[in-house]
Amino acid sequence: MVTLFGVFLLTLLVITAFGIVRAQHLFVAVMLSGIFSLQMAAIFFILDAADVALTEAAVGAGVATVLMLGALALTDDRERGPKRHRWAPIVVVSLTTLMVIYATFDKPRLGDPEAPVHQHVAPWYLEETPQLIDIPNVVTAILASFRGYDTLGELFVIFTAGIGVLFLLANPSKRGARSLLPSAEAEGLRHHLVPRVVGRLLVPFIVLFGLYVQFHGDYGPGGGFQAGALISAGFILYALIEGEGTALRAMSFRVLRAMIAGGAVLYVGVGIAGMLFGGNFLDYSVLADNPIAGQHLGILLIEAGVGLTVTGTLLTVFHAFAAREQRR
Amino acid sequence: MEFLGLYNYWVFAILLMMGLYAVISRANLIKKLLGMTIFQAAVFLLYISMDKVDGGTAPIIQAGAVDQLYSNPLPQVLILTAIVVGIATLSLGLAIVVRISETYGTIEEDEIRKMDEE
Amino acid sequence: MYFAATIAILLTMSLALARALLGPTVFDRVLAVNMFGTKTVLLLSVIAFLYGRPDFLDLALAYALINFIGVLAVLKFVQDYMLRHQDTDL
Amino acid sequence: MEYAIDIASWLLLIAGGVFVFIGGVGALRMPDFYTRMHAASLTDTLGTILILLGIILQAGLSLAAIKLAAITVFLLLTCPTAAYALANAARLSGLTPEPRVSDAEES
Repeated sequence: MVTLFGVFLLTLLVITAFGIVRAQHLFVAVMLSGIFSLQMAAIFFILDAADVALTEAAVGAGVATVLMLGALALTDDRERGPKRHRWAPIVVVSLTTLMVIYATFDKPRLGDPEAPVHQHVAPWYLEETPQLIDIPNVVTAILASFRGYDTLGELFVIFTAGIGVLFLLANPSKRGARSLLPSAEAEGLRHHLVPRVVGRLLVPFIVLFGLYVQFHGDYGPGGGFQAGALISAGFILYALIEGEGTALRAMSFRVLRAMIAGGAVLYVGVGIAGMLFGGNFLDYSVLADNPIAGQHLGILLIEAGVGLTVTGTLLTVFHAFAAREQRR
Repeated sequence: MEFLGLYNYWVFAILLMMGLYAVISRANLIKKLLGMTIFQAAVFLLYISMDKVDGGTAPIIQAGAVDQLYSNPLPQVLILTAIVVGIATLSLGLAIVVRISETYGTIEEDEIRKMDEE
Repeated sequence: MYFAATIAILLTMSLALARALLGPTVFDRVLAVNMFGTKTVLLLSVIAFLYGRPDFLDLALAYALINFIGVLAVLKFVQDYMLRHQDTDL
Repeated sequence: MEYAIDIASWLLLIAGGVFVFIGGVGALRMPDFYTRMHAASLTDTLGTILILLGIILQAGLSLAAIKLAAITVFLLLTCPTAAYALANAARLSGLTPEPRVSDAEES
């Protein structure tokens, strides 16, 4: 029965994607991609991937829509250009779709316990995590400990993207005459009483929940990536209701840059500390008296580093877009 | 229900190609980026579909549960990080589009190309 | 009985999606996104119980907390848009 | 006692499902944007409370019940706020609450 729910949601997903591709108005396309992200989160949850669903929820609901709208405000919200019917892309895409669907007939069906993907290292991770690391959430164990190198790489991709956005947007634009707009824009939604009251009430709860997700990641769905997205959503809410200036006074660019760099340094530092104590790079077992306590300490520090960098990057990106908007 | 066992993969194929279509056939740069996110989402769906095990549950080990099956944690780890990396790269792409729009005054690919040729 | 509630939620989701695709104004689509968000919170809560893993309610909680940020961003976008192009409609 | 709680929670779940569905139909069928928003946001709130109460009765006294109560409270706060922001945005952009406006411009 739940499988049927999944099938239903997947069908809705295809319809939504069709809507996104067809929409001429980019604002509409962005709204539809919000729905797309909600559906993805529900499908991930139905497919037993709670951690992934939480990530999609935190990123899709809080950050993605806001960033896309920020970019639309800086560019253009309509798709222009002549509507040509180009047949070549449609033919190519249809043929490729058929080929990929033909290829799927060799795949094991959904949920097959005998599928090759379940035979390789996955059972080992599931069996050894209670002995070697002793935390309930196997996803966090793999993310932070078994495959710590991977996560380090991903973290540096995020780091680089944040730096890139700063390079691209932090300097004033060529046409950057100071705007003549009334100050209402700079103040955000200050004069709207209802969002302001509710928002001020909720910001602490969102940040608190983000911290819970950060530090409860060993026991339930959560970890640094989700927590970073949630906490930055909280600060983005603050910036929306109180205006950019107030938000930047609360957490300035300098602090955000320190967070981006500090998270990455913390991650690498934990790895090097492992080497100094006589283990391998990113081997946490040597960090404390017994290997399991060392693993716990290492995972805690690593997740904290991830959380810092992700929060810093997402907030920097948001502020970079918003500040450029005001400069126009 | 046997015939629905591959439905996830068919949806993956269709989404993948819809994303590709938006990237190759639309001239608008933001639309291309949206197509890229659809493409990405299709890949996420492929990975997460592979982690499901019949009768299993999410890989967070329950205290006291004996012989409980768990879904495969490895694809989840890969996709979890990929989602956040996806939003980071998307924002980088948007930043580039913003700069293009400021320099050329448009975000339509063919108009930009025309300006470059002049 | 969870199934009945889930089916109602799923049907409502498809209705909201229809509204999002039909429009006609852009705000209808924002409304649909918001409806869809609330329905997702409900769906995630019900399915967490259906699966017998109520510790996964964190997800529904996350959506309940941050789903309205998108709509606030829309309000700010429209506000700035109207200041900038006072003559044109969105 | 067990049965009473079960029956109460099933009734709440079904009633919630019905309200949610009615809200969906209203959002699809009403003639213009403001009436659609009215239909969606009101029934949303009631249906949400009913469904979540139904699940709380099933959960009993546990951490899950507290989380569900938190979800209910937060939804009660955020749903009307979102509705306010949306109506405000529509009003700002010049959409007036007359039945004819909605089909005036296809965007």
